Amino acid sequence: MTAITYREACRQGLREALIRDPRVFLMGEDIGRYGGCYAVTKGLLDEFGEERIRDTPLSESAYVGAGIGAALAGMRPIVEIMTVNFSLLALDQIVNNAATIPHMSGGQFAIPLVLRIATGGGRRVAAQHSHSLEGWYAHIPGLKVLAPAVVEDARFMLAAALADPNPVLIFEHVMLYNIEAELDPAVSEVDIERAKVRREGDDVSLFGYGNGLVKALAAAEILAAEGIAAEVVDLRVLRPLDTATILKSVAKTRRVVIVDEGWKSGSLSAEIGMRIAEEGFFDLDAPLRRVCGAEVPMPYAPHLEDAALPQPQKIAAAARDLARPPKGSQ
Amino acid sequence: MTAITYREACRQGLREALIRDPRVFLMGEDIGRYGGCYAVTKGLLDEFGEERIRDTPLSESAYVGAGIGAALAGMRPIVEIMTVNFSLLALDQIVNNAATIPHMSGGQFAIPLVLRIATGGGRRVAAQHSHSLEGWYAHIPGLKVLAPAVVEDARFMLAAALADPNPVLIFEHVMLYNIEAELDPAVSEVDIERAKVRREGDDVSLFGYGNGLVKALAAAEILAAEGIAAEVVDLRVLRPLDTATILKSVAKTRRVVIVDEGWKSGSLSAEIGMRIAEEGFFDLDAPLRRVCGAEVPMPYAPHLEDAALPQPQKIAAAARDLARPPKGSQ
Amino acid sequence: MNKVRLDHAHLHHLLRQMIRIRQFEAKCVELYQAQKILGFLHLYDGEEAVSVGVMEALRPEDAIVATYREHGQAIARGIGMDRLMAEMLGKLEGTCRGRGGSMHIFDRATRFYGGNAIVGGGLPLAVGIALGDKMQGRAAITASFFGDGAVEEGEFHESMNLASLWHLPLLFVCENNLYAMGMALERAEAETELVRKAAGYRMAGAAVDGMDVVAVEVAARAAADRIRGGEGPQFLECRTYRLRAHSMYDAQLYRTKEEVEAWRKKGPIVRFYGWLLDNGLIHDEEMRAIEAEADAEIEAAVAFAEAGSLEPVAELERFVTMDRVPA
Amino acid sequence: MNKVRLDHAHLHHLLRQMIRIRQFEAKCVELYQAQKILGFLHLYDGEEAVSVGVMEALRPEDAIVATYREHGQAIARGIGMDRLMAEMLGKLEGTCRGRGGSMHIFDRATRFYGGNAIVGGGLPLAVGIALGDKMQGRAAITASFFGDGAVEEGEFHESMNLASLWHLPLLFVCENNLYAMGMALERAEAETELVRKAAGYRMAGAAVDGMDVVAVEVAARAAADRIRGGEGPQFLECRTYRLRAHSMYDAQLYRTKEEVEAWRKKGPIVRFYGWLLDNGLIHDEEMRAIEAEADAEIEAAVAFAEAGSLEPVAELERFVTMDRVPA
Ligand SMILES: Cc1ncc(C[n+]2csc(CCOP(=O)(O)OP(=O)(O)O)c2C)c(N)n1
Ligand SMILES: Cc1ncc(C[n+]2csc(CCOP(=O)(O)OP(=O)(O)O)c2C)c(N)n1
Ligand SMILES: [Mg+2]
Ligand SMILES: [Mg+2]
Repeated sequence: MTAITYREACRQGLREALIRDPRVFLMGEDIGRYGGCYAVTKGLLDEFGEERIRDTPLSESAYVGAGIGAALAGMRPIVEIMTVNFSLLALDQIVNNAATIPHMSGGQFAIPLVLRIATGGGRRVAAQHSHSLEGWYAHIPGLKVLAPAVVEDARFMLAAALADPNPVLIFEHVMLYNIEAELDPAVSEVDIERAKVRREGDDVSLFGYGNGLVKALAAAEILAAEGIAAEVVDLRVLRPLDTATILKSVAKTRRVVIVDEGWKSGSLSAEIGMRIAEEGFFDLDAPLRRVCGAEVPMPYAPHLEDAALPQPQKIAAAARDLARPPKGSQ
Repeated sequence: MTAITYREACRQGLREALIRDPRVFLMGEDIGRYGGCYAVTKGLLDEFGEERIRDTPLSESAYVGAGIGAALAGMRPIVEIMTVNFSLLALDQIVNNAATIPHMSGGQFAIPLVLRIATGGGRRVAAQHSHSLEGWYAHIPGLKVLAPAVVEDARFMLAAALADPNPVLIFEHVMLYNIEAELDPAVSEVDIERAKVRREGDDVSLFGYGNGLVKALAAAEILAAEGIAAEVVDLRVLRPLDTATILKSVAKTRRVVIVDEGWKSGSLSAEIGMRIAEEGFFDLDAPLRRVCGAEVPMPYAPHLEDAALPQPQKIAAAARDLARPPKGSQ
Repeated sequence: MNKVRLDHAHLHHLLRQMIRIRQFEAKCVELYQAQKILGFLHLYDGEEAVSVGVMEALRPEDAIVATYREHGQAIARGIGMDRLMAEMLGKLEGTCRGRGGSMHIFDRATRFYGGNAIVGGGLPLAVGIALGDKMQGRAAITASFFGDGAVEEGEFHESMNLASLWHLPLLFVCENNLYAMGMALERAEAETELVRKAAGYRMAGAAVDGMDVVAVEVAARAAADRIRGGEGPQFLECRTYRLRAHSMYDAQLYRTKEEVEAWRKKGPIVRFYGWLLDNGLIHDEEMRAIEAEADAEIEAAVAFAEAGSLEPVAELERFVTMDRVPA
Repeated sequence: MNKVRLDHAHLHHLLRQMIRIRQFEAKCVELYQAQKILGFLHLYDGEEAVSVGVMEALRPEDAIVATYREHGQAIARGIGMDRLMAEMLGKLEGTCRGRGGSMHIFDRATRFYGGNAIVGGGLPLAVGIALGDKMQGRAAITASFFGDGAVEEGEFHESMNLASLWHLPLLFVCENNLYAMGMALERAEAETELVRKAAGYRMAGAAVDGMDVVAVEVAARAAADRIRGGEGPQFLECRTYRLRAHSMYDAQLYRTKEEVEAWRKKGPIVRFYGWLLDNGLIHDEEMRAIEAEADAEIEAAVAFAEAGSLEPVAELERFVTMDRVPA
């Protein structure tokens, strides 16, 4: 086993896809000559040439729409939107075309398109560059939404996404590109249907995805030191949500903390919580809790950005409250 | 008291605003010569002239951004986006500029902008013209989001929105324009802070907004005939949510049905439910329930569109289940 | 070179196509008034020469991206009236199982990629289809229809640039009918000679009298030939006029009756028919026969549609996500 | 007419402004390496003549909409280096309480409406500010800065049209530095002569050597005069070059060292200084003095910034919504 970075895992996935299927091509801003704004696509231009590694103008709507069109015409485009912040400019194409055409055409057309989108805060790049809008996309019927948080998923989710006949959005959290981990050589694929328990525990369930998952795991370490066994569930697939795995963990621990880097109100955490309140209500021993992004445009100053994002200590504190309610509370 | 339509109430609000404050002007597609695509602005061009009733090109991003700029320059623009479906094209301006500039400039600038946006399904106009995306906007810090469901709010929310120094989005549901009601001449303003109980009841709380509120009221009638007293709460202000009023009703009825025409997963209904699960958990006697839009691009065929939207019978059924649980359940 | 045949059969074919569209839509108005067609209904009355002329330049392997005012585009492309009418009536037998309605006609067999109800929203799709075809070595071209209003949208700009930059086999067909809903072109565009827009992208452009079906066909064939000859995308402005309301809800406060009447006299059918008559290329009875044939076709289509079924509600969520890519 | 004064004081002023910007940024690089400045840092090295020249044409009542590469724009506009540096360091004493950082400089006193990090995102704002000023009868004009990359975005197209259509007092300042990150202009734009874009909107346009500060000032004054004279918006393409990496993360794989070196020789400061020397308009010691003055100013700014405080975390949510519109 050799350790590779999340970035390298993404790149390997892309290379493999390009080698395997001549219909696959990459399109996006600065993915070619520049080498990718997070260096994920570095080297691919040299290997595969300009036809298949297409640098685009700064025209998010047009090139995302072009990806949809190319998928309609039989290609298997992998379109990179540099960051989720700029995806707002392409939202009409994603919501009104990619997500509707298969259904509204009565099933005549599929759109086998993969969109890779960097997301998340933490890089000190302030209010217009730090959005976590995965939850928004997870609201749209017709899309599938993935959030690889571990190197294995970064490596293998792409192939599963390409095999899927639907538009699949893969959100790569910018703080994860440098993480390193071993890849089990025995594993050569992952599913894109199920959430995954990343750590077992009986006392409280921590749900998270992307960088939130990493923080939840750190919180579980803190809690373990205090004798609280947290179960950590990686949501991974944000649409469609794997409610069964969520409910199973709830039934086991009866206490829930949901971690979401997005702005709290209306974030994906709300949907997770609501599903539990609808379908797992009688399993609960305590109110639901969540640790989310503060509801502010992200400030540049590091101490403020840190305060605006969920942190392991905050997650651990919320879990601790549930697992060991302070005396006098119910 | 004389009955007026919701449309006329909106128009009266606009006229009053234009008369009261010379800084107010209207901008949007077809609001002038055409008379407004839902005839809301009809007659205003003749009365106020082209300077103040500005027809715009089909350039949603530019004219919404121009509204933000004009607000920065001291005007009080009321910008109409013809429908929420087209607002996707302006989302970058709304999310990255209107919602961020006051905070990110350290409070140097306010953006006293009102955006009027028609929303909702029910008009047989299919997948690209039937979105209910109010919940999305309610996710964005820096915005205020209103949803007038009754003629009184249609008439008076605008003035309150204009008095607010922040970008305020007013979502007018397309199925409401023709509803008619009396306007109490004693009322000359409404607040834009609090949800409102539209019907009192002890057995179950129905939460809704926009056309969902109208349907919840219809459901309450059905339930009343069966001896179930539903309390109907008009959420009205979707951001910031009035949690206190919501929790008060929950404490009273201990049973909750949330109505939302948006696609269920990740809709505003999830946030309402989650807040109850967080803060009103011990008040609940039953799992939370919601009746939402089906998770499909809206079909044209009327029977399918009707099936895709919440209907009073479905709402009543959900409430009935909670108020009178079938034997054998908990 | 892909010349226009001015023989009798072809001229009659052009006339027939325009009449089929016109009469199909006249029937749609009736059905709308009878509340059998619901929602939005955007009529093409006055603009028939554009679709009919352009489609003559296209081949079966070519692709079309249409607008919400696309009955004409669909009929001229050869989609059967029966399935079209069933779609208008929301029937399972329609092109899209009744899910799309008037604004969203899709047809795989003729590479008709919709019916798009977002102004300008089809343009990026067209760029992608052209790109996909090109990358796969297909000889096909893509024709993207859009209105003068779409030119105001950012997506027009981005798509023009991308198509030109990448030298895509794409025909931009601007249906300039002088209005976008109630917005007159000169109130919406700083540059009202839309054909001049092409220069900003180093794209070749031409403007044609969109009320003259032969002129449109000639211009479209010339443009298509250039594309097929490897000269890159072409912009074709078709100058036309919408003789009816924007949709069924429009009180037309923004233009005078006189203006409309003046244009009606220049309508593509009346004009072409007059020209054919003047040149002894048609007889009154032939015209009568064409109309009768169209009526019969439409009656049959209505009967087919009326006899159609409704998609079961249980299938509401089918195809929200697909199980496979249709072959 | 708003002539350029070519007197000694003015020429020295232009040089001083460019040097202030250059040295301020050199210090920023140091602070970045010391991890006192974080996030993105986009340097203006090579482009100083653009902001310096354009700002000379503006008056205090005019408005500016800037980009994320806006240190030069901010300094040339007259925002104090102390508050700028404090902002770069994330301090409460910064222009935006340390919330904006390098990419989001705002300053009410000088009508500096940000620092916008969405490419093209400032253009619609600028349209609105110009509109608002015009509606209120102010004599002000708005200058909107943007890069060659922004021209590719739909928002450019929509904003150009709106400004021209409504005849707004708006100066479009295109900083064409030939690259958008790693994307060379000719790989991104079908029409690389960006000044020609203006014609598509019937807008007057001019291109100027953006490495020549006097030429920029002359062109900007001419454009500003035309706007003030009621001739409507103007497009000014300033041809320049970014001598450094796009941001601090850029390995510059997309261009050669030779290309950069060749441009460095044409840099706006070296060139202007050379010209001043050749014409006996400056002495070496004067130059030395200007540099020393700038260094002193920058040292003071750094000291101010370092001594600054952090915004209390308790104030994190302050101004997410405003209590009132600042007067
Ligand atoms: C993005 C967007 N904005 C607004 C609308 C509402 N709308 C529907 S059709 C139309 C006019 C379009 O005009 P044009 O492109 O000239 O086409 P025409 O209707 O004249 O054929 C408008 C504004 C829309 N569908 N999409
Ligand atoms: C809408 C959008 N897309 C992509 C980016 C990422 N990005 C930041 S700067 C930049 C290059 C912009 O180039 P240009 O407009 O020429 O300005 P320059 O950096 O050369 O000054 C890109 C692609 C962004 N900030 N916004
Ligand atoms: Mg038109
Ligand atoms: Mg550039």
